[in-house]
Amino acid sequence: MPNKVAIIGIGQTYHTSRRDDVSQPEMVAEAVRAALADAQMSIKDIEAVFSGNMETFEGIYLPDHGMAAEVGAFGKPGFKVNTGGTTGASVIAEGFYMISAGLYDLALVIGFEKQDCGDTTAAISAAAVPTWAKGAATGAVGEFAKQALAYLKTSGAKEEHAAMVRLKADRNACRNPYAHLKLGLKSIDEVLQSPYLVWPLRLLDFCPQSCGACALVLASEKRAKKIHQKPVWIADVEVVHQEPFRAGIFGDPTGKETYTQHVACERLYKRNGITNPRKDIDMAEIYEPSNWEELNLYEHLHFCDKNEGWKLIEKGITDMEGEFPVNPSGGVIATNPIGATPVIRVAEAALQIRGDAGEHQTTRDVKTAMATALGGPNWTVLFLLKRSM
Amino acid sequence: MAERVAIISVAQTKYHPNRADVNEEELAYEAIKQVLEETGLTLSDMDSAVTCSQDFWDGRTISSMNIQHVVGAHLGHEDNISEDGINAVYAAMGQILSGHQGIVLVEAHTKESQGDKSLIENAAFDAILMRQLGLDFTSAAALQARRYMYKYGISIEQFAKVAIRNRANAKNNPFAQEPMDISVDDVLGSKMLVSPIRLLDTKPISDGACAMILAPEGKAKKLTKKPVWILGASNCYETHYLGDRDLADCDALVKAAQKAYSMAGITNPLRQIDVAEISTEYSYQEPLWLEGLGFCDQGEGGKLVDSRATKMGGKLPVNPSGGVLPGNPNGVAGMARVAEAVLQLRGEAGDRQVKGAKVALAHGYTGICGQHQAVMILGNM
Amino acid sequence: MVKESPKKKAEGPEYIRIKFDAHRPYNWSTGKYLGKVYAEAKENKKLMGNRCPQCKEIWLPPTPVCPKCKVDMGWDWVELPQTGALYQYTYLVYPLWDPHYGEKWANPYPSAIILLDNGVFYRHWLEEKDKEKLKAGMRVQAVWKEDYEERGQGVQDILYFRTIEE
Amino acid sequence: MQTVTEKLEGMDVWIYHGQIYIPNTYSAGAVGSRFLIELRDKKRIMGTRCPACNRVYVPARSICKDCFGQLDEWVEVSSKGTVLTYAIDHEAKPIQPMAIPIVYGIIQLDGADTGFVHMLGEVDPEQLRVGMRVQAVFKKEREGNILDIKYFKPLA
Repeated sequence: MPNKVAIIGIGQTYHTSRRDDVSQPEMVAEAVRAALADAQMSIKDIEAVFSGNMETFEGIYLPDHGMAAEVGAFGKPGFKVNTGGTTGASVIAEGFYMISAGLYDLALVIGFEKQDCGDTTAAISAAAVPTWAKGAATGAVGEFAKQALAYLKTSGAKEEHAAMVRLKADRNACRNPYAHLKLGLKSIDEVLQSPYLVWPLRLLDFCPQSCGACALVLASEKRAKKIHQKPVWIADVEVVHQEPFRAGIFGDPTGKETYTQHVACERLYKRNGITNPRKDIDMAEIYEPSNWEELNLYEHLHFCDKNEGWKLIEKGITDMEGEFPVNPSGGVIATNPIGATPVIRVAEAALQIRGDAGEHQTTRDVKTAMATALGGPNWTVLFLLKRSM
Repeated sequence: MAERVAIISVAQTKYHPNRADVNEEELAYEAIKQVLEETGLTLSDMDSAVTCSQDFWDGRTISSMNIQHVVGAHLGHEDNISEDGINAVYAAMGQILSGHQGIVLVEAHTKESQGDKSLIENAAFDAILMRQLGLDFTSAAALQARRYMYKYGISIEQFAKVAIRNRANAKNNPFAQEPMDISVDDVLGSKMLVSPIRLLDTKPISDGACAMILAPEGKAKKLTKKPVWILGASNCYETHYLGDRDLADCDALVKAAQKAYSMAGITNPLRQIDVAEISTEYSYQEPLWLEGLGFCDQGEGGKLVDSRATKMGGKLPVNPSGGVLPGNPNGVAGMARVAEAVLQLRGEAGDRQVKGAKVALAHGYTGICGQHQAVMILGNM
Repeated sequence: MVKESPKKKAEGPEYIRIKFDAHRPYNWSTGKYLGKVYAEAKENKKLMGNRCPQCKEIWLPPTPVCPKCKVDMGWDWVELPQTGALYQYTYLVYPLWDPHYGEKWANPYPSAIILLDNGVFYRHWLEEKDKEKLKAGMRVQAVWKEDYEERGQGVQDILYFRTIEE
Repeated sequence: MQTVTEKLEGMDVWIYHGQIYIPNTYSAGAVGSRFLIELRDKKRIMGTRCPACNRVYVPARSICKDCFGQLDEWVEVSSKGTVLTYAIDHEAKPIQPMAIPIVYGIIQLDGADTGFVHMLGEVDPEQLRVGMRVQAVFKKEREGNILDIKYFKPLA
């Protein structure tokens, strides 16, 4: 039997578009210190440090080396992971495996991105195969625009539904002290009147570029219970990758491919006896770079039937006070330091389980939560977190 | 932590100064194809893949997208490690020991010929304090070499001997890029790159790939007659700013080795280890790393490379394959050391075989002056 | 290499930022599979894909391993039709920084997914820039660069797809 | 927009001679900025002292690698120091700030517990040795970066 693994320390920086007051290593250090403080331990207790970001975003080769002293990796084992948007999730997965394997009892996992260093859209465009897709670059925005268009045409949703998702995200973000964009949107008209980025995706339909970091302290079962009164257990992890789509990069615009989300959640639900996700799981923090993608994900993650995603938002089911809250943190559309984003999803889900989410604590008592990550050519990583195991 | 983890198959491409004829996926697949053929497994049999590539060298954001299909990642488990490939083997070991994954494919590739070495390496230096000085890994290595020479009285001739022995050993290695017979005069007469490092003190630009299949004990025994066990493994970070380190010592390697040794029950490395494959991109690194690995005391590395001990037939043959100096790409180099150690333990190392090798050490490093060090102990018993 | 010197702000602490302006050159290889596509485009104005021996699916860009069956593709090539239907499209409203061109750039031609007449999806651009005239399902045809010397650029040997009346 | 491709001789393989070009701008942060501003405005080399282990980090750093504490005790150190190691780069590279040969050095400044990574100048390569005494030479026009120190030259 694999050893059980718990999250016993959670720390993140506040997220914003530009941080002149800290260097990249110093910014990451803020999250590490917060996580250590939450776990009530010092860096000396930590046995290994795993981190992840995307090098081209900041133009730093081997960035984990550059921050070794500042994040406490100096003199410790560890490595850096790079799997695109899912990077933060892959880092947690690797930390989870290492502790499960009995190699370490206490490890730090860190996701970070200081996007004021470079040009994120350009860096994402550099994900295209240069010998094949040079000049085809539309960044992530273009890819998600295509997805939005597909959803708009086939699901019966209207632009208003996407705007409602944005409104919900903003309402939630305004209650999250760490969130980046807190716009105080009053009506869906504000979303619908924002300018187009890449048609039909509007400025307010898409996530910002954020600077930020998030760190977790993971612990083996024998240490977790001693250290923290409210350990959150990582009950299961599912990683599903695939080759880049031939026609698109991030999404399958043809709608003919198998969605990694379907495969991932079917595997995860089956292993954990989940038959009705909205009942068996109490809330979810999902990786939705655009409001349209959130509607898509409701369906892909089987929170509802196909073409019904927009009904969930219409009925307020996924609101913070709703029957099945999704992204009470405000989600990715409010905050997106890419390498850190999946770590934040897991951190926020864990805070909900602990009941420590403060202003953005859901009304539903969260005993089981799901966190998701999305990246690369529609890769999916899922985490199932539990209060007790 | 239930079963032991075995490496059941390894493959390398022949290392080459410029594989312009292939892209990354084709290069990786050359190695992957061989491990599939040897084991009779297909990509569908893999439970997980751990890949190793660097976005800076592939020239592509999320560089693992290059090789998703050739590692069989379609709707499967894949992870990409951005350090030397030896750490990908380590990550795969962790996945298997955790009980969450079974058979894991590990792959590393780099085409150094397609990028600009100094521009890429310079981007690893702290942007505020060091990058503007125009340092790259070779100029930093020269700072380390000089400090090491000064602190322990090690000579350029001793470094030259390392360059000579590794290139000569490479003559027995069919994968080697630049096997050759050279003399001390050849080394000391070769072009000065960054004093004290000359052309023959370092490795040439190299392209290549390495692949492996790892499996838990139960499965491994069914899949191969010659499983090679990972007895111990660890890695460790040094601090980044060069002025904060004493470059003549390698504390990170000492720590990585101690942890790997304690897992493997090694108390006297020189006696208990039969062969060592060590990543030395620059000749000065071999004596320095041998000290860090505990094969001799601090400052005694020069004497060790002078002695017969590290030659073929010696007490501790070092790099029967020729190691990294005759040409291995970064990112692959350390994983290639693991592959060579596996061949030794399977008795399949051909002309470079160390007779009766039972325990082997593989070492890899990543970054400036060996900032990230990794050690793996392997055995065939 | 180092350009930007920090400007002093009137208020608050001064924070320094250091700018690096490095072009990183690469010599990317097509490899032999994609090279075959380049060759047929340049020499014969043909669009090629390779076919999986097992599932018979055609892959473009070509691949050495069928991603789905996870088997070796062998060397089986199929010429693709150069006409198809517009499946999906979008266009850039603002120029974005293109890391390969090294400048802000917006392709004036709308980016499109085209369903070729044999069912293969192909990503390219449309000649028609008027959004009002774009409609999913409309028929389009590849327009090649006519100058032999200008071809040899892979995907860009086709200028764009032109609307055709049928 | 024409790109440059080249066909390999004798085979259907093309090489695309391209680039990745994304400008990057890095924040020095509060501590790094103060260090650079002192160099620029006052030609002073500043370090920070760790209250726990008493080590003086030069250039000033915000976090002690061993104690992991925040460093906020500023100390000025001498612009004179001792060469711990050096290297002479004979190869021209696009990243270099000046013409080759460039002499790189790590210098322990008087009052510092760490080495300072920089360049050495006005020195005959034959005279270079570990342990030699050197002094910082500042640029006339200083911009607030590490190159505001031109190099370190031998003490007369």
